[in-house]
Amino acid sequence: MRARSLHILYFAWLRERLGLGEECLALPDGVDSVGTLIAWLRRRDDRYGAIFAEGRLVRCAVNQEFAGPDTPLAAGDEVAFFPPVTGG
Amino acid sequence: MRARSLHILYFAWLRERLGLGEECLALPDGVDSVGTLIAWLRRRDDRYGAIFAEGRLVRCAVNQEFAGPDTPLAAGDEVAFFPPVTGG
Amino acid sequence: MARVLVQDGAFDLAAEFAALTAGRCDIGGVGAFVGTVREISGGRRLTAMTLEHYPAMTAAALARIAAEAERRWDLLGCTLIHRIGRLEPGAPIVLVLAAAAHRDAALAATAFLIDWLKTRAPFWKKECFADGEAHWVEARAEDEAAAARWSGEPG
Amino acid sequence: MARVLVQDGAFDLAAEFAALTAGRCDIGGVGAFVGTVREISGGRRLTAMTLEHYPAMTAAALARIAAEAERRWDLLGCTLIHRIGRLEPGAPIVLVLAAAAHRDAALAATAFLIDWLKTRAPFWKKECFADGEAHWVEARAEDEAAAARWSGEPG
Repeated sequence: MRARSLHILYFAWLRERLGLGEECLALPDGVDSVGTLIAWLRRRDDRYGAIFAEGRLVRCAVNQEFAGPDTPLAAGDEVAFFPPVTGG
Repeated sequence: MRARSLHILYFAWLRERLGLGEECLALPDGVDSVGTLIAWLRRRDDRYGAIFAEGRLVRCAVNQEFAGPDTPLAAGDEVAFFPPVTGG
Repeated sequence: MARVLVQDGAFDLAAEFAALTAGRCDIGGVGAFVGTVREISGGRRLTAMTLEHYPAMTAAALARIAAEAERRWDLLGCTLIHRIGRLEPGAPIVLVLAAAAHRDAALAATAFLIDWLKTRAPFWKKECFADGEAHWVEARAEDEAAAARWSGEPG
Repeated sequence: MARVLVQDGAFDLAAEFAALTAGRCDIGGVGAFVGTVREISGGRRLTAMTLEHYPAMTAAALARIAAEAERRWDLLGCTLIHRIGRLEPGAPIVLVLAAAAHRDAALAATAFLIDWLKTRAPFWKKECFADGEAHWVEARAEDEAAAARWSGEPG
């Protein structure tokens, strides 16, 4: 069920490198913040390891607000990962 | 002859108080600068005395360039007197 | 009060100016900025730029940026329009308008809005070059510095 | 390179923007400012404003102001249009456009152009009030201070 999952979105080069624009994920054990989610994703698969290895270039939003590693996560949240913005 | 005269223009409240937008004047003896012209005009007529008594509020251009009291004058010049500009 | 739009198509500068000022006699000045696609980037010829965004977040992010401008200056209205999708060289990308009783507020708010938009709104540009290569534009330190100018209070 | 106009009628913002940018792919940003007539001045209701100028001097003065902006910033074009005659509340008075490869130059030049225009171009405003009184607007110390900001070099 979506409400018990994280909805994760990827934009720009993250989306292209993963070959994935979004995914739903049952909240893994031990994941309670953006930082712990990133650590979990890096262990999950080399492709995630690759994009988050360039961690300083990845920004995050939780429920459409800019977030940091300490921002808490709960089931039902929408988490987005993207490069620093370049609009305008 | 115009070429031997000063052509003097007045704008905004100077024009209205003098009741005069422009005039031609044979270059008077002793007038060789904006400052000496103003002194001559003030002696000429009370109306000029009144507008130039508020001298700090009067600006000048000679041949369409902003000028000061020391700017030299010669026959044929166009001299304009006006308040500080308020366009834009 | 702000008008915020994200759209594929071109914006109509005159219509936006008219919408911002229609029927108002309290505006003394309107500042504006239009960003356009440059053909040469990093010495190479661009064929197009593609703009991606985060739809669920974009309008709210732009509205927050506009609200912050309205908090800092006495604005009588502002407009933020950002295009997405494929844009060719010369095409307008972004429009900022800010109206105020006095020009200093209108012009400062215009600069603030584009500076914050460039660093706080979820848009990403991909450049496609004539040689077939394509890459995602990297954020510029100059843009961060420009946005950081506004970290103090209004003025 | 600058387009400088003094006219009675309204200007066409979209047409001026198009004329400035037509066929160009080197422009990254265009800054703009439009000044408009406010209805309330000094707490009183204006019926109209009349703008007088010094015809033989105006175009040259505007061209000099534009040339100074072009000397200070890498501009790819600029436009200065000032209206004269009788203008009612809400009417646009003045248009400034400045195009550059980068937005900092475009926005700085826009602010510079309107600041210098307000203190160095031979225009005078007369306000006519609803109570029948009329007076010439006095120059504002704030405008002198704004223009004095630019007494240094570009930046």
